[in-house]
Parts: sequence; C-alpha cells; structure tokens
Amino acid sequence: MAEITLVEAVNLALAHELARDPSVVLLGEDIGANGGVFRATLGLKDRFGAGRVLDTPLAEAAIAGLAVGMAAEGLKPVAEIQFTGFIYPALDQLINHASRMRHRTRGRLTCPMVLRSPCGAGIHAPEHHSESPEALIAHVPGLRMVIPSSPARAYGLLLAAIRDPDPVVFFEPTRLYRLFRQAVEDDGVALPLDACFVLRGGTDLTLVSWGAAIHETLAAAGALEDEGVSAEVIDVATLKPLDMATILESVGRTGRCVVVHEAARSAGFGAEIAAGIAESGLFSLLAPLERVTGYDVVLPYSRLEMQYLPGVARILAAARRAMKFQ
Amino acid sequence: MAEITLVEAVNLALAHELARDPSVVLLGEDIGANGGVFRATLGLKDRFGAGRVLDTPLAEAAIAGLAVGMAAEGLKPVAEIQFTGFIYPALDQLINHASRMRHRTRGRLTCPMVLRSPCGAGIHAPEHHSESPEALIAHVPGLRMVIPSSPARAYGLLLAAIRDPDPVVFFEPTRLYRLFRQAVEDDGVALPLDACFVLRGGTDLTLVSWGAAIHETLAAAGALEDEGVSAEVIDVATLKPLDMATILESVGRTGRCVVVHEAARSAGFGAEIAAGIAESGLFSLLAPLERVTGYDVVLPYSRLEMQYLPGVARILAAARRAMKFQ
Amino acid sequence: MNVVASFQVERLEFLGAEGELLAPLPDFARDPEKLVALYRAMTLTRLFDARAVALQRTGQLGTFASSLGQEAVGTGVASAMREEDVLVPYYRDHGALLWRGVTMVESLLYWGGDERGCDYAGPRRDFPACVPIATQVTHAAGVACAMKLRGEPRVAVCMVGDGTTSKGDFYEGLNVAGVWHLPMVVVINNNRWAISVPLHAQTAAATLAQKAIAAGIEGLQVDGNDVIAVHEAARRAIERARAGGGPTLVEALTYRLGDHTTADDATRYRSAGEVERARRLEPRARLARYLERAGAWSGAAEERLRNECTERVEQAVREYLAVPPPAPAAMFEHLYAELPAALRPQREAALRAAGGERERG
Amino acid sequence: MNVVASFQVERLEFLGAEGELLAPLPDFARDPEKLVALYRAMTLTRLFDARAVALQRTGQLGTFASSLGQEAVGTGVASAMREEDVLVPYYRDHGALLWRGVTMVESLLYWGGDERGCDYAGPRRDFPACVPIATQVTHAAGVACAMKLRGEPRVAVCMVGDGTTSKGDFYEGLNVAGVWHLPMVVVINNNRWAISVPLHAQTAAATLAQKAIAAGIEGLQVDGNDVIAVHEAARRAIERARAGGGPTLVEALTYRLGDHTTADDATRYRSAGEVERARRLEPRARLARYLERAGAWSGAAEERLRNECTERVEQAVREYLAVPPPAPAAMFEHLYAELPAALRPQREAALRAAGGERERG
Ligand SMILES: Cc1ncc(C[n+]2csc(CCOP(=O)(O)OP(=O)(O)O)c2C)c(N)n1
Ligand SMILES: Cc1ncc(C[n+]2csc(CCOP(=O)(O)OP(=O)(O)O)c2C)c(N)n1
Ligand SMILES: [Mg+2]
Ligand SMILES: [Mg+2]
Repeated sequence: MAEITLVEAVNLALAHELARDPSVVLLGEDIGANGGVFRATLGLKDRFGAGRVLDTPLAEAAIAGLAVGMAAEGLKPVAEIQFTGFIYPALDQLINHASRMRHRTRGRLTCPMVLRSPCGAGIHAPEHHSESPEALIAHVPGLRMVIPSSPARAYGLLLAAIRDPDPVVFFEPTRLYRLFRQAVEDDGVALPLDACFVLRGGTDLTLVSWGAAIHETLAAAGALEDEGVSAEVIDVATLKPLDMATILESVGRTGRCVVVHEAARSAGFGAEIAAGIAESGLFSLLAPLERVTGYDVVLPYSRLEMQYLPGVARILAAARRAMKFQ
Repeated sequence: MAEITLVEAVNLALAHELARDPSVVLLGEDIGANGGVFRATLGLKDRFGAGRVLDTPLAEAAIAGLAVGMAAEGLKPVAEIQFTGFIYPALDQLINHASRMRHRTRGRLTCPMVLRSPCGAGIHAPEHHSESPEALIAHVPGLRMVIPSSPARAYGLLLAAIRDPDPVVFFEPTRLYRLFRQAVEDDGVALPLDACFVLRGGTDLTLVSWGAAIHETLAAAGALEDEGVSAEVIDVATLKPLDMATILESVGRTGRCVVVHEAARSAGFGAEIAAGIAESGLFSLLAPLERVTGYDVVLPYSRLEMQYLPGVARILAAARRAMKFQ
Repeated sequence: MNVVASFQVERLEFLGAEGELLAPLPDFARDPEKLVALYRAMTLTRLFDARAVALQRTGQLGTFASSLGQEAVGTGVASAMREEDVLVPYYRDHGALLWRGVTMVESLLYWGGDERGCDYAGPRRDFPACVPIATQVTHAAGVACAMKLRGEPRVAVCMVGDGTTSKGDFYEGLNVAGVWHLPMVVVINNNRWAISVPLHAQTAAATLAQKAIAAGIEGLQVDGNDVIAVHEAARRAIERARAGGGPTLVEALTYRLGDHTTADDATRYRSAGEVERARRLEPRARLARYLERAGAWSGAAEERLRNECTERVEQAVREYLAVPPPAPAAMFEHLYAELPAALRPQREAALRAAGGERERG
Repeated sequence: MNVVASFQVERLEFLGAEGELLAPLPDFARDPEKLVALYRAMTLTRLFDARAVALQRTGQLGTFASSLGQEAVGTGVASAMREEDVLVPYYRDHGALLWRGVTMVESLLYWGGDERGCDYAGPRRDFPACVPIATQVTHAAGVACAMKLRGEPRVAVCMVGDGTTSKGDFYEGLNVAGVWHLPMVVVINNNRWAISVPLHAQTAAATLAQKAIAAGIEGLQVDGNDVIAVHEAARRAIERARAGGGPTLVEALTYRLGDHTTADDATRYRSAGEVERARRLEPRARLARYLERAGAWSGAAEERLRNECTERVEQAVREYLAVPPPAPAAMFEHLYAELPAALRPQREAALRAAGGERERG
C-alpha cells in the first residue's frame, strides 16, 4: 500500500470517482494541463480527457453556477476554487442555489456537486491565500461542510462527498498537502459524512479541532501526556451536519474541553461546538470551555501568520488552565 | 417630537447625515426617484440632488466595490443592498477589501462605508427576500455588524454607523419597518456601537436577542411576568464587536439564559453568545443554555415562514424549561 | 490606427405596430394556425397574469410580477424550443412557462408561497423561476455544458431582464458559453425598466445585443412586441446552437406596461405618457390585427378564446385556493436526500411547536 | 435585418519589433529625453524584478509575480498619469508602482509578507496591489466617482490582466463607469496567459478591447511591447477622461515571458518555442534599438544605467533585509481606527503568547 500525501490522496479519490462514475466531471481554474496550482488534479486531464476535466475561465461565480447547472442536469461536478480566499464570489450560488435546489423544487431537481478549495494559513502564501471561512458555509442549511486532516480521511471523505446526492463544500488544508505521508489503499471505500473521528482516546480532557489545526492539537495532546494528562482528540471533519453526539459523549467523560481552530474566533465554528455543549452537556463541565483560535484580526501577511495561528503553546496553555480549574 | 416608524427613522438619520456631512453619499438600486423599495431613501434625491443619492445599475458586487473605492478616496458612502438575500455578491468586497483596507495599508487608506440592507422574514415576501445572514458578517474581522430593533435605535445606531471611521454593515428588519411608531427626536445624537441595550430589567432569566426577534422576545418576557418570572431582555444591537460584558453581567445575576434569533441555528450568532457564556460565565449557569432560532432548514416560502420563525410560544417553552431546570 | 475587428448589431422584425408586414414572413409564420396558436398562448398568459394581480390585491397571493405587454417574448421563445430543451427562466416568464407545460396552479402556488409550485409535473428538467438576478445565466451554461459533454442535441434557453445585463454573472455566463461554444441561447426581455431604473441609467451601451460582442458570441435585436420576430430569432438561435454553432444573445425590445411587481408603484418614477405610447406597441393587439387582416381571426373567435381562457384561469384559481398549506414537516423534507440525524431533534421540535400552535389556535 | 449599431476596434502602434518606426511618432516621443526616461524606468523595473525572483529562490522573499517582458505596460501607463491621479494596480505592476514613486523597499516588504509595504510614502492615495482578481475595477470606478462628484480634474487608472476580463466585476466596473461617464481608464496587460490558461481558453472574443463595447465605452488595442504606443494610448485616454470624455478600456498586447509567479512552472503548460518567439518582441530591446538608431543611446550609456540600477536595487534589498519583522501587536493595529474593548483581551493574549514563544526560543 503506497504512502501518499494528502494532496495525492485527493488526486487518488478524484481519479477513482472519474473512473467509476462517468457523470463525474471536474472543473476549475488551471486544473487541466497544469494539474491545479497544488497538483491536486495532476494527470487527470491526460487520463480522462478534456471532456471530464475542464479548465474554466477565471470566474468563480461562473464556476459555482456552472456546477449548479451541471448537477441539476444530471452530472456530478467537482468544482475547484483555487483558494478559499476566492470563494466569496461563489457564495451566492452556494447559498442561494446549490443549497436550495432540492428543497425549492421538492426534490425534482437536485444539486449533487462538490466544491473543493485549498484552505488555511501557514505556507507563507501571499495575502488572500490563507483563509478559513468554513463557519460561513456551516451556517447554510442544505450544504455540507467537510475538512479532512489526513491523507486517508481526505481520500475517504472526498469519495463520500462526490457520491453524496447533495452539495458538499470540501476544504483541503494547504499546510497538510505535503506535510506527511500515510498508507492509503485505493479501495473506493468512503468514510461517513456525519461522524467525527476520535483520533486519540483520553480521559481527562477533550480537545476538539479540524483541518490543519488537528496537528498542533495532537502535538499538544502528546505534550500533555508527558504531563500526566490524558487528552482525547476529536477531529470534527464534517462540520455540517455536525456529529455533536460524539463530542458530548467525550466531554461527558472528561468534563473539560478545548476547541481549536484556525479561523477567527468570533462566530467561528468553535462557537457552535461550545453552544452545543452549553445546551446539552453543561453540567458535565468541570472547567470553563476554552477556544484557542485565530484572533479576531485581519489575517496578517506571512511574516506574522505564525503568531496568528493557534500553535501548540497556546493550546497547551488553555489545556493547562482547563486542567487546573477547580 | 414626531412618532415615526423604523423606516422613517432610517430616512431621518440618512437625511441628517447628508445635511451634516458633505462627504456622505448614498448609492444603491432604486434609491433615487423610487426612494428605495421600502422608501427608506424617500425624498432624499429630491432634497440632496443626484450627486448625493446615486441610483446604481443592478450589480451588487459593484455597489460594494464602488463604496470601497469612494471610501478610500475620502467619501462616506452609504450603500444599500436591496435585500440581504442579494448581499452575497457583495461579500467578496466586504471580506476581501472593506474589512482590510485600513489594516493592509497600515492606516494609509481607510474604508468608512456603511452597507445597509433590509433583512429578515415575516412579511410574506418572495423567496430570497427574507434572509438573516448576520452571522456571516459577524465572523469577519475588521467589520462591524449592527441591527436595530426600534425606530430610536435605528436612528441613533445609523448615525453612529455613518460616522464610524470603519466599515459597518447595517441590517434593517423589514418586519419592523412599519410595525410600530416611536417618538424620535432628530437631534443628531448617535448611540454607541459597542454596547448591548437592556430593554427590560429582570432577575430570574436573561433573554438575549436582536433585530425583529426582539419583539417576540419582549412579548415572551411579558407573558413570563404573568407567570411570576422576571425576565431581563437584552438587545445585542451591535453583534460585532460584541458587548459580552453586559450579557455576562446579566447571566451572572439570573443564572439562566435563552438566546433568540431568526437565522438558522447552526453557526448562527447565538452560538457566539453561548460560547462566550460557556467560557466566561459557565458557573453562574443554573440551567442549560437554550437557543430558540430558525431551524437549520432552507427558509421556507411564505406559507410556512411563521412556522420557521422563533415565535413567542417557542421562546416561552424554552424559558419555562430553563426556569424549571434544577 | 488599424482596424483589427468590426461588428454589427442587426434587428429582426416582421410585424409593424399596426400589424402590417415589414418584411416577408419566415416559413413557420406562413401557416396561420401556427400564429393563432401563439396568439392563443399570449392571450391565456395575459388573462392569467391579470387574474394573478387581482388575487394579490385581495390578499390571496403573494407579491406577483406581471408580464403585461411582454407576452410575445415568453411565448415566442418557448414555442421555438423542443420539449427536451431546458428552459432556465426568471420570475417574469409566465408566457414561457405556460407554453412549456407548467400549470397555472403550479405558478399560483409558487407566487402564493408554496414550494410545490416548483415541482413541475410537465417540464421536469426546466428550472424554476430565478429570483437572484443573473444567477441563472451560469446555470444555463452548466446545463448546456452537460448537454454538450454528453453529446445530446439539446439546448439550454435562458431568460433575463434588461437590468440583469449589468450584473457580473450575466457576463461570466455568456463568456463561458462563448469560449466553450455551448448550446445556449440567452434572451433579454428588454422591457426598458429594472424596477425604477430606466435602461439609460443601467448602461451606456446603445443596444443590449452588443453585450454579445464582449463574449465573442452572436447577438441580435428583435422587436419583442412582434411574436413572429421573437419566435424566428429564437428558432434560428436555438437551431444553430443545436447544430453545434454556439451560443446567441437575443435582445427582445418590449416594454413593461405594468408595475414592476404588485409591491411596486410605477407612477412614482415614470410618466403616464411614456406608458401610453408603449401601450400602442403592445404585442397581442398587433398580432390580432394581422390575423384579422389575414382572415385567420375574428371577433367571434376572440370571444370564444376569452371565455375559454377565463374558464381555464378560474378553474386553476379554484384548484390553487383549495390546496391546503404544506405541513410544517415539509420544511425538513427535501432539504437533503435524507435528513441527517443531527437535524431530527429540530424536526421533532418543529412538529411539537406546530402542534402546540394548533392546539392553542 | 437592419443594422442598428456598428463598432470597430483599432490598434495603435509606433515601434516595430526591430525598433523601426511604423507610424509618425506622437508629440511626446519626439523628445528623446522623454523616451530615455521611459527606457531607464523599464530597465530599473526589469532588474528589480529579476532580483526579487532571486530573493524568492533563496528564501528571502515570499511568492513573487515577475513582470518580465511586460515593462512597457506599467511604465507606459504610469508615465501618462499626473501625480494627483490614482493608480489602482494589480499584483504585476512593478513598473507602474516604481514610476508612481512606490519604493523598491516597500515592494519588497509587501512581497516579503509585511503590510508596511503597502504604506506607500510616495503616492499616498494609490491603491495597494490587488490580489483578488478583478475586484479592483469597481474600486477604480468608486475612486473615479468620488473625483467626479467633487468636480476634481483627476483620473483613476486601473490595471488588470487578460484573465481578469472573464470575471464579472471587471464587467460590472466597466458598465458603471460607462453609464456614469466616469474619469477612469482600465488597462489590460494582455500577456496571453492567466497562469496556465491561454487567452483562447479564456474567451471567444477576438480582442479584449471589444469588451468595451458591452459597456458602451471607448476601447482600443495597443502594442503592449511598444512603450510609445502604450504611453500615447494611455495619455489620450487619461486626458479624455480628465476632460469629461468618459472611460476607456485599453488592451495592451504583450507576453508573460516568465512563470506566472515564483510558485509556478510554466514549462508544464506552454512550449519553449512560443516563449522564444515572444521574447523577440520584448519591449526593452526594441526601444533600445530605436534609441540607438536615433543616436540617443549607446553601449556606454547602457552600462552606466545597468550599474546605477543594480546599485539602487541592491541598496533596496539591503534595506529590506534589515527591516525587523513587525511586532505581534501589529495584528491588532489598524484593524479599526480604535481597538474595540472587546478585542483587548485577545490582544493581551497574543502578546503573552508571543512573549512565551520568545522566552522558549
Ligand atoms: C441580485 C439581485 N439584486 C436585486 C434584486 C431585486 N430586484 C428584483 S427585480 C429587479 C429589477 C430587475 O430588472 P430587469 O432585469 O430589467 O427585469 P424585469 O424585472 O424588468 O423584468 C431587482 C433590482 C434581485 N432580485 N436580485
Ligand atoms: C478571484 C481570484 N481567483 C483566482 C485567483 C488566483 N489567481 C491569481 S493570478 C491568476 C491568473 C490571473 O491572470 P491574468 O488576469 O491574465 O493576470 P496575469 O497574472 O497573467 O498578469 C489566478 C487565477 C485570484 N487571485 N483571484
Ligand atoms: Mg426590465
Ligand atoms: Mg495574463
């Protein structure tokens, strides 16, 4: 079984579905000969032809709108927005159309599309290339919001996203694209789109995160272990619909919870998890909930981005506060 | 002192600032001769001229982008998006430019603009005319997000928004536009943009809401009084930056909190308030936090919209659950 | 300076304002039966439309967008489509929807605030009316792209208003259609107003057809009050698209005789004189005059048609009014193919809340 | 069919590929000193640009977008502006920025990931480089609108790429500029590629200048490797705009000789032959040949210029590398005019976290 990177896992899943389902079509900027600016679609145009892998003009609203039209007409478009910083012109189509097509036509027309986009900071990219707008998507009824944090989950979740009969937004953390390799079998087995993943069991503290921040969270859990603290780490993976049950079960056991995400804090998706606990797990809490997030500031240019990101030290500080709380 | 409606208060504030500050310019679709589809800009073009009140072509991205350009060049544009359902094409400009202009130029260029937009359901409007996307805005660093719930607050907050040196998004609940009248003096006195309003004191329970839902919340507080429950009602009004202190102080006294909003629940702004309490007011809570919100469904067409909205009965049920909780 | 490219915009018209012939009729129009069919459809559209406005005025319908005076556009275009083509309409396309087989009951349900009105029993693949301006243009391009990729001889036909041409996605859609050579036709109902904004405040372009030039596609103007011209222009464009000839932009010049919608009051921003002048050019009377002169229509036929249409409209209204409101559970149906487990508690809460309301009510 | 509108797109060019004259020179170009000034600016731009690429390759700069081969566009346009005009550039406008007085240190800071690089000490009202494609076009329209409303004889000059012309806001901005008759000029750096997408896959339009027709504004094409043509076209357009003549779209035909950015590898998607053919048309050598023939330039002058530019560039690089990184508190500065109370705890947490890092580091 080959050890591959996350971006290779994305490529593998796309190839798998292109081969399996003739209605799958990829579209986006520079995804053809160039194989995508991160090479997520490398070789796919050569292998599946220009009729399956479409280089679009530079127009994100059109990319999303094309996908809506294709999906309603029976294709399974997998659209790429080159960076999440350029997804905003596509939001209108996602919110006003993709999410509603099935509902407003009472199931007559549907929108089985995927919108992939590389997200997140930490790769010293130019401005607008490091955004994490997942909370915006997760607020929209009718959409699904998925962010993998490992090659295996990228593969399995992307298969599931493409096979899902409804629109799925799929963010791929650029910081993880080539961070590490993992054995991934091209077995076509999808992962569930309605479940968190418990990456590490623990009894004293629940750490909840998703995307690239999972890795600082896991590192923090490792450091906590050295301090004698057993931290459970949950990768939310699918933010919408949210598997709150897994989180509540964990917090019910540990009584302490730190949520970690890269996006700005206010009205970030961490708030939804905190709210879910305050509603349904309140009295299991032994310490105040903590959020370790990007600050509520404009994402700084690259020289300061590491100061902005929730690093291991900040996660550890919050975890220690939670553990010390009496 | 004249008793006026909320939409008249908006008009009054716009007129006041147009008269006071020659750099104020209004722009938007149908705001001129037509006075806006809700008449918020009624008479202003006649009074201040076509050089101050600009009817734009039908292009929301352009409206927002024009405002950014005008603001950076020293004007104070007050742009109107005809309905919040059509704000999505403007988000790119709000998120990628308006919110960042000051930050990325280290204060050299700034963006003192206001983006007004009628929001919310309950007026039996066609689809896309009843949206409440305030949580999307409230997530964006560098923006302010304001929603008034009475004529007086509309007047005072809009004055403040226009005078603010940074970009402010200002949603006006259409359901309140003509729901009731209130005495509003045209005294040019602005209200603070960083404070909640305690509309009603109470000792047993804190009800937090904003926009049109304030009125069902107040009605519920009235009904609770009849049941012997003293409910405090807080109008958040400015969602970003959020005055969490006022909410925490109240919940610290009452120990019970219900957050009410019209928007869909998941990752709605109620989550941020719940998170703030779970972080900083956890152990004052005597009952689980409750959110009474729009469901996580596509906003239904008008025949079902009242079933979607958080009505008095649903607020009461939640309040009673919170009160009964031991 | 050297000229490196030149362009012309042409206008197609056959019937003058008095129903007189301005040019030799195209083939299809030589058969009076064909024209009578168009006339009947335009008449039904007009009566349906007026009835819908009346329903709104009496609180029995939501906000409604009348197509008064623009019936030749929808009827002319839809009648040039094949059944297997896909219509991507906007909210003012009653004539096109009726011709495509959307029922009046469905339309009334839609405007009455009931999603079931978009579940067309007839044209299953046609899109529901689009409200967010211009967003439908990229949908049509997506539909056309699907057709082209599958090698199907089908065409996506998209309807837009004049104000719509100012919006970015209108242009993005045309540009993609051009470079991908898609089987797509975009028809502009140029009714000269976008709510209160007249065309001259919308764009400096002398014609809207010339917007095609930016996308490198075919564009032409037709007299949108001349159903023969509209049908002929649409037919040529659709058949060219079907044959692999690429997309076309058709600008149909007409006039919005009514208010923008029932929520609007057009007297606030335009003169009665302008409306009166435009009324003299309206499409139904013009075709009637031509047909009468051609001996294909009569006062008696007109009366029969009106009665028949009125009866059909009233029957639809009765059926519409008898439809009970959707159950609250409908909010959770068709949200996703299957309701996610996370949403079940909300659904139950909604049903409880609705039950409570009913008990109290 | 009647023709209701006709349009032509013209091309302006003066210098051929060998530096030969194709047409009588415009007035400004009769003064060799003026041309030498342009040549010097293009040379500085090219050397700066190459040094920036080298800095990136050695890890001393972030991703950088070279303007190699397109120097005539930025220099030609900016040199036609007045100081009080406003430049609204995109990320590939090094030549224009330099001419406007943005320092090389500022540019390097920007590309090095430091916001202070956008705090231009020189052109205080010019916009920083725009990264989200096409969004700057509506900014320029807003700037131009402010100028017009205040009655100022100033012009907003906006730079875009060829791929940019596919995006909706490009078109929305042009359309607004047209209907409001704004003092705005949009210049397309048509370098034939948008990352890996060649122009023919971007649009079916034969020229990009014809996109002006959709907006009802002036449009023309220039040889973008001929700085005289670029300057002259920009000058005419800017002065027409200043005089109240409305907006113009200028398409400058050039070629992106380098990779899209330092993160790109253009050999993946285009042939070496194509690049070689384009290199023969590049703007600097062409102008040098003309100036040499005109006796206004020499090998010695060239050497002096290179040395001088290299020294200036190296001095800027040294200054850039000496700038310490911004303090973490900078994240919270200039976020709002005044930091809201709600954000103070976050600021303190950030400073604590940064302090902690420092202690451990
Ligand atoms: C994106 C968007 N912005 C604003 C509106 C509100 N609105 C509804 S119709 C309309 C005018 C449309 O004019 P036009 O395209 O000419 O079509 P017409 O209604 O005249 O047929 C506007 C501004 C909308 N529906 N969508
Ligand atoms: C809205 C948006 N989408 C995508 C990108 C990513 N991107 C950066 S440059 C570029 C190509 C731009 O091509 P063109 O307009 O021709 O300018 P050039 O870089 O060739 O000068 C793309 C797709 C972006 N910056 N903004
Ligand atoms: Mg119109
Ligand atoms: Mg280019």
